[in-house]
Amino acid sequence: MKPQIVLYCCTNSTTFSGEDIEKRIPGNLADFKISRLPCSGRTDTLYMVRAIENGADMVMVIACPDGCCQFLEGNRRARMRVRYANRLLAEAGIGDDRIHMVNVDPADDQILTTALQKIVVRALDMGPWLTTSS
Amino acid sequence: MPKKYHIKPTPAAPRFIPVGRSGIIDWEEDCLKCTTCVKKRCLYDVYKNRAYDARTLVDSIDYQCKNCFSCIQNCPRGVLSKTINPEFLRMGDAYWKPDIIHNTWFQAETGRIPVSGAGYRGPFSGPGFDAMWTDMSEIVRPTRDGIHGREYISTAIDIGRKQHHIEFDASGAARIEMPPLVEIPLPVIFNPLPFGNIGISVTLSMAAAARQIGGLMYVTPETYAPFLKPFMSQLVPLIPADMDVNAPMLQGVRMVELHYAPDILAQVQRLKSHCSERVVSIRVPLNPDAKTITAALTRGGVEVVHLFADYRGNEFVDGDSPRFVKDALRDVHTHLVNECIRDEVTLIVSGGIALAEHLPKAIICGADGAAIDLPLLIALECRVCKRCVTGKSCPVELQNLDPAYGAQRIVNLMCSWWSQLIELMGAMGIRDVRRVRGEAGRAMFFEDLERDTFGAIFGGQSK
Amino acid sequence: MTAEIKKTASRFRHTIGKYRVVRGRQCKSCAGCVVTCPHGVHFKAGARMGTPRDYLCVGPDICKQHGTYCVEKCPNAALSVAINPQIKALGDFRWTAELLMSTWYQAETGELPTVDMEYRVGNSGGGFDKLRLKYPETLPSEIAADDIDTSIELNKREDNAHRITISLPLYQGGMSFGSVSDNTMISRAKAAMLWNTFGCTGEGGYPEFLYPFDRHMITQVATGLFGVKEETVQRVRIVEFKYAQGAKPGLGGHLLGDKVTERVAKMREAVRGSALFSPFPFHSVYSVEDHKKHVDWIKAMNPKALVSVKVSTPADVDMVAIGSYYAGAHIVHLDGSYGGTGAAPDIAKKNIAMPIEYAIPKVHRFLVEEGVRDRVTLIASGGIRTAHDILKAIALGADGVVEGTAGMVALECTRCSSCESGRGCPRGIATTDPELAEMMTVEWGAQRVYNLYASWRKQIVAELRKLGMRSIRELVGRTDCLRHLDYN
Amino acid sequence: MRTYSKECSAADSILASRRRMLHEFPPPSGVKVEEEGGCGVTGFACSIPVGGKHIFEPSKQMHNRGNGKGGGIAAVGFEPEALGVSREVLDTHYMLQIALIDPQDKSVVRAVEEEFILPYLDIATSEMIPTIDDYRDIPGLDVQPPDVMRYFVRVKPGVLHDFIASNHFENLKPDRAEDEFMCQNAFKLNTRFYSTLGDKKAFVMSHGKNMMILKIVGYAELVASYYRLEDFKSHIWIAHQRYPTKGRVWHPGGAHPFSGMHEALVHNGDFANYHSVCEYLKQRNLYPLFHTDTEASVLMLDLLNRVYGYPLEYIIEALAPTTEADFDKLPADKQKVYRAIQAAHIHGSPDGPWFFIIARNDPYQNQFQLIGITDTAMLRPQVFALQEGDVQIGLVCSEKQAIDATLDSLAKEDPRFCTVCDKYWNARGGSHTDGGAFVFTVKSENGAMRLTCTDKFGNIRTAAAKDKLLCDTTTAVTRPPEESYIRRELNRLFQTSAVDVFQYVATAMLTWDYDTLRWGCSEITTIAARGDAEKALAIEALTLLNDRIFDVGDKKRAWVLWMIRGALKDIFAACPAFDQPAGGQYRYIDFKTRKMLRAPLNGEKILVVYAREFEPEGDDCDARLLCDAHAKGWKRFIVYGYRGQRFTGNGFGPDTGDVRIDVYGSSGDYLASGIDGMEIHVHGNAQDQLGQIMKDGKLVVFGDVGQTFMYGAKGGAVYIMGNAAGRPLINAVGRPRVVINGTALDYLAESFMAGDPHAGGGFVVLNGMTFTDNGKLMELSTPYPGSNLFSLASGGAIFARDPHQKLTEDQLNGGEFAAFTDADWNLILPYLKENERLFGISIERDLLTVNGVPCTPQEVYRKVKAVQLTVLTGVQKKSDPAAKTAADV
Repeated sequence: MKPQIVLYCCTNSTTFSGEDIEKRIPGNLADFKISRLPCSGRTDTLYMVRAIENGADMVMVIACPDGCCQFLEGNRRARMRVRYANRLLAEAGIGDDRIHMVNVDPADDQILTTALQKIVVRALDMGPWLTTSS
Repeated sequence: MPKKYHIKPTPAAPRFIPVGRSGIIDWEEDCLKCTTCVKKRCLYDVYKNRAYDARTLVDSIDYQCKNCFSCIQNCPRGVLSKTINPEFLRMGDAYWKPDIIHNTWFQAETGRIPVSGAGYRGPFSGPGFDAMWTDMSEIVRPTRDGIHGREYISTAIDIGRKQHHIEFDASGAARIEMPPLVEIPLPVIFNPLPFGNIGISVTLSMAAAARQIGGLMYVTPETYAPFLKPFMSQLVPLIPADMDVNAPMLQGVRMVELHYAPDILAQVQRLKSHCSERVVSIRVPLNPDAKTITAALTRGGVEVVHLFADYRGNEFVDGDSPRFVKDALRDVHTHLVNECIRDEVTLIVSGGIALAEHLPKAIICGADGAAIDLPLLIALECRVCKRCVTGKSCPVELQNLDPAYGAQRIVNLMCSWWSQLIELMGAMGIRDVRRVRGEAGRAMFFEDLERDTFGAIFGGQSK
Repeated sequence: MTAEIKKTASRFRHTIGKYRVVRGRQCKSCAGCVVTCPHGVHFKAGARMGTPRDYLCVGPDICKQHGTYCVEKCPNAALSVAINPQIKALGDFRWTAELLMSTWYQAETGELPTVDMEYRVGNSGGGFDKLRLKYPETLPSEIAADDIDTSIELNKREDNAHRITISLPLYQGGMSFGSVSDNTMISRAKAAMLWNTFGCTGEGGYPEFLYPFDRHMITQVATGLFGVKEETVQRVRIVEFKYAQGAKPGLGGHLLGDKVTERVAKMREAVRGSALFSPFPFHSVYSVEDHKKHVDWIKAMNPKALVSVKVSTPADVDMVAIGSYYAGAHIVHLDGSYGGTGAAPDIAKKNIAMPIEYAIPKVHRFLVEEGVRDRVTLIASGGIRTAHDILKAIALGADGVVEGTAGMVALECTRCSSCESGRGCPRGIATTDPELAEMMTVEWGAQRVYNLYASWRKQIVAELRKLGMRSIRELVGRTDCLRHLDYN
Repeated sequence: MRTYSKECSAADSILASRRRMLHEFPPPSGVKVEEEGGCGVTGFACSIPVGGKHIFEPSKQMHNRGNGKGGGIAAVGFEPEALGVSREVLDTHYMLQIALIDPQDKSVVRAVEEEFILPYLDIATSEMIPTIDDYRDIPGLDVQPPDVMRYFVRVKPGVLHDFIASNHFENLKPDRAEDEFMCQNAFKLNTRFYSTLGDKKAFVMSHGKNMMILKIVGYAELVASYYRLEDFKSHIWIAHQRYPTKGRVWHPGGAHPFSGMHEALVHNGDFANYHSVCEYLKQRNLYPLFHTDTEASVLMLDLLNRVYGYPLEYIIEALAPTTEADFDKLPADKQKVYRAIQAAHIHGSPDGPWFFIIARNDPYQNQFQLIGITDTAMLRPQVFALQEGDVQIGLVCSEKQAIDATLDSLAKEDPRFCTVCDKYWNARGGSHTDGGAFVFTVKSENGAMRLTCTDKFGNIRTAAAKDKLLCDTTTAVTRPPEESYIRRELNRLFQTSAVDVFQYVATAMLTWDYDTLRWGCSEITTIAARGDAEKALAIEALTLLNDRIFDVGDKKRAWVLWMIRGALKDIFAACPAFDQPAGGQYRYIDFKTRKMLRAPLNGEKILVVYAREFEPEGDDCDARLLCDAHAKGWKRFIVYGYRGQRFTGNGFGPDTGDVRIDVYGSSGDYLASGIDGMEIHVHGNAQDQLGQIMKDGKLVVFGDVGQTFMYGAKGGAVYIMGNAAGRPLINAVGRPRVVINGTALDYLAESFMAGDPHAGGGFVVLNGMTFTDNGKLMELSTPYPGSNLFSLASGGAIFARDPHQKLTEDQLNGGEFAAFTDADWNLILPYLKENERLFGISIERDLLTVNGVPCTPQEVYRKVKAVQLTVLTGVQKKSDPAAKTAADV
């Protein structure tokens, strides 16, 4: 069973596709589900938690660099919500590191690849949070 | 003569939350918790009804929002913002645009004509079918009032060979037996799908819908299976020319279609001698040779020629400037008229027919009827993501479709197309769709209008 | 209300602007930005700073030039400015976000926006959006703004009917009772009266609240003949036959049963709750000789009335126009296929009949060739959005235009196009829901429309001066005052 | 498999020869844009040849259907003497008439003759058609008509032989081949001298045998004046007033009629599919050169008739296919043939409004024919009429007043013609009943020319008057033997009531001869002159005699009406004008004295208006005079002598409950439109657009009504003695309450929105009855023959007298049958009672009696009520992105 990873991705930050992930993370180590958002600020704490609740092992929010959000503070808010969601998960005993966030930089493509690699490694590390997961 | 034709729509709500145009962003942290929250006052209750579908990762608010900006503008702290939903923009491709997909979903769900206020919102003109307008009648002759059956407008066509004229004997009876005709009440045939034909439910949905609207559906040997037996009179087997005449898929059908091949007339002869009451059609690719091929086939006695373009409506030609189906088709039609044989053969066209208006436009350009494919798939909630082409899972799980539900969605779409066909014909003042065929006098083409108007004023060639 | 421009702010808390200004938590309410910004974006609300009026923001580029960039000057780095992402969701090809916002601005202030926004053309890629005014190569001699005449004559037949001159080269399109709120109707009528031009009842009858505006109302006779009585035809100075409308050329319409409220039913002399239909054609007019008879009928009821024939733009629109002239019409009103305010099938709006930009010169040319151009008033509508559209329409050959959607936008319509979904217009314009209709007062609405017309008139005057013309009448058919971006 | 090559039929060889011809004379490339316009058409066929002056008056009547920019006439069936040829030449030679557009350019004649006549044709005789000297002497003629050369010709035998040989016409009879030669020669001539030249010089007006066409830029009747046809006699005349939408016209090439082979066709309408009809023709090597749909029509007709050899019935079917319920009612074998015709010819059949009048010579059957064909939706107005007798005449026109004008004109010259026809009717387009077409055939029977009328299917239509006594009106009125008795009775009954006078005369009618009736009428006129009371009573009695249908014995009803109407006219005309001494309640006014109009004085009450000389519309029309009179205080009006004047009762404004207008003669369109309270009685048939937007009041029509009667009406009580044409009560709202005793053509109460009849809404009672010639009521074969009843209606109800359950669900579209309740009966009963009072149609004896057996209302009447279509109520699901809404915001 491969880790299930949900990516909430601000369209303005990057426009990568499923195929793109294959290239960045060779080996088909995890299943990715991508949800594109008009802004990372659209991510709601509840939805991140719901994603976990519905079987995702990891969630990652991909946002614009600091100061580059078209809604000016969407990425800042997203980071707050990620922190809060992790806290909720921790309280539920699922751990406080299942939701990641990365501010990608169009000038530095490596940041995203690194972040993706990191989350896959972390997912494999932690294993599924649902022990009865099918 | 058919009874007054009618298609009955029944609302069929989508199984999956459709991808919406809007993207609402809500900074709840700043909320003042006003007693009269703008969200509660939403005219369309989108906040009340919003739901998140974890399976598709879509929030229904994006689909329900009507873009009135009231909440955005009235929230005291401005915690709400909105922009375009990127998922929406990513749907489809350069031809099958998100708006087309959206429009088709609405029709498949409701069976109704899309209606909106505040004028037209689109570009001035565009490529393909968007470079023509249909005509209307006023004052010098009346429009015809066909909508909701107020006045009967016939949308039926005859498929088959037509007589130039009939020889009558002294008693007034025809001297010879007439060639067979297949009459369909709506000038639409369901074409094999270019992709997305996953599992039998899609095929069954189409076949059941074809039966409900009294239409026809092509079936290939690959998709034919015994479960289609109850639908034989709806089926048009699309077969290799040398197929065994006793093959089960040919039994009980009213029409068959063969892929064009140089020796095709002999094969047609073989099929006709086996069953002369069955109409035989030839599927010919639209390309610069199509007009001479069609003329030759017509002279050879062929009953129906199906001219097909690719699914974006382009003819099959090497090089980077293929003609669009409307232009290639007009060329074939005009050639046959000049050869004095147009009325003898039935022309079906397919490729790029995406919206209801494309149907009358294709008919004006010279087709008797059209075959459609992708709109049927989109009616079944397809998002034209083409994941199935590479064997990936379908986001709307077409493999699990209930055929009865699928059929209703397609019937709804056809109902809406039928109504829209009648609207356009009514505006033209024409009461029989067969009289729309080739009626280029009741259409306006962008190039002509531009040349006659701005060309005349500003001179020279446009840049 | 007097006939003057008054600033009339949005009814909504936040006006949507081109830029988005955000005040961060770092703000210490020092109010330095209030001084810095010359456009009034920042203001103090009590002890604290108010949410920025960012629709007034002219953007970083201009401010940086003038040294009035609040972001740079904020001691606490609490401010940020960027292009407003919301406007991506606003507008469309014909009415771009900038066009909507600049029209709102004009309705609010009676002036052109100070913000760098497109206020002349949309982004449809053809027609008016590809046309530009062309000025004489030698500078025309200076004409004082006061000497410029923007009025047009509506009766050129020199018959026994009324002589009517309107002060602007425009009057208003019909919007029916029951399709827009009473306040919307009155607001528009009032603005029309103040500008000495005309409003129109639409086809839904002649409500009593419009009686005070009789001298400035056109009453419409449409295919449904709803609410049309001798008494209403005799009440007005102009009667308009609506043969077709651009939004749905050649199609009729129907008012759903549940929209037929007690009041609507009374006005249309129908019964509450039963659906109402307009046929596609006038069933009494199947030919041009029937049409003449039809015009004669109006004259039989009201011999002094001007008869306007509103038609759509079929391929033979020139024949339709000349036929209307010979039938006795004073005004031929061409309604192009891209306009309209009412609910209409998308397929009709997009596909049936030709855009007005083609129809005007076609008809104008034909009337000139027939030698009757100066005996009939040619009015164009269907996609007239801006003062520049008016000028272009006239240069193409119209005498004047009819305005519909722009006036709605002045009332803060966002063109969300779901005019009657659910309870009706969320902006309180095209609705009969009493609560929604309450969103707008007549005073406010009339002033907004008045302001927009005022701004348009100023632009028309300014452009005529640049063209060296003293009267808008000089511009009619002057295609040499236009250039097209696609042609050399 | 059928292959393309098949046995070569005559049709195929003709079409093939055309192809070769086109090679030599290529038609102009590209399909030109059609020239548009409207018009009025009229025509008549007569068993005796009559002069061209009789097409003059009806043409003039239709001035307001044309604009003087194109007019034409055609005539078929001449007397050889008038043309200076022998009978043999007239019958066997082609009358080739060539228009020379510029009469000054004499070189054209020579060129035409040298190129197209002398080499191929033997000329029996030729002449320039005589004209008056200077066209400017004719008022209204602004453009000089063309000179027309007429040649009586045959194809030279050698030329014909070669033509047959080179075109493989062996399977064609030689005279058919000769026809084809003439056709091709005309096409070539027109191509050469008309359509391909820079300036148009000449064209063939017509070339059939014993028929001709003449056309000009101007009103049609001026053709007769200019070419001096007033006394030129012919069996069939047709005329066309053109209303080209475009104003500037300098030659009559585009005017009607257009010529086929031996036929001339005029057309009122405008094809919606002109381009594809042209493509259809093009595939048969036929090319219109004048760019009108009329020319396309006649090419189509000639193709189906002469090339394909179809019988007339099939030609009509190919042009106007039978559809909907009408198709289902055809016999099975006919359905099979029609189905085949439709499949083959649908692309050539015109859509949109059209109405053809065709005059043709059929030399192969030695007959002349006048044919009227209407489109399947009857979008153009049309009236047919027939008069039997010693001389017979069949007429077909756009408007009834053109028929009246023709008869008036004929009767003035020849007393055998009566000004009233025996029968008037409309055709029902594309129907199974008459096929939407009627044919008047003039043919020699036992040495005398007789006229017969048949419908599309060949069924003969006669007027029962056929066997009735003839009337000679040229003799002086003589006193009947029972003079004193009658005089006494009349004087006695004038002391009681008008109804008594009416009943006496109506009963006596059975025994009176024409002469006695004439005397009786003059007697009544004399009594009327005694005083206002007698005058009122006489008018009422004569009006009843005019309105009611009763047995007139062995006399012709038409002559009886002529006499009664004459008496009424005399009484009206005897009322004092304003410049005459005061005298009682009545005042007379006409066009000449219209300026003397003043307010009523000294008990003056009734204004008698002679409408004849008034304009049909505009500032000088009688309708305007009525408004002025009303403004001055007049309330009661009698208007007579109508010849189609429009807008009667319009413009009075609201609240006219105290006004009454009685209308006599051929009243016009829009009568009673918009009335709000007044009462109008129309004593005769009425025209189109009656009661449009009528708000309140009462309208009674003692006859039929035309198209779109009560369109958009809001209320009022209306009684129609006869039939309504198409689309009665479309879009009516409010509370109109209507009794139609006959039926309607189609689309009755389309989009009817008149609420709940039991809560103040409206309804229509459709009785489906007709009067026999002897005044008895008879059920029609169905109360409603149309395919569309109550389409998309959302309110109101129809109460149809349908004891045999002839109406079917199929006819309803938006309506449903509902139980006819006692409440329904109580609702309509007062209206039926008034109906009985007005028309003498008894509820008990006529309406509630079926096959002689008294029935209950429930057994006789059926109710159709609106059904709420869910798609129209607006009840929608929440998620709908948009909902269809107001007709117009």
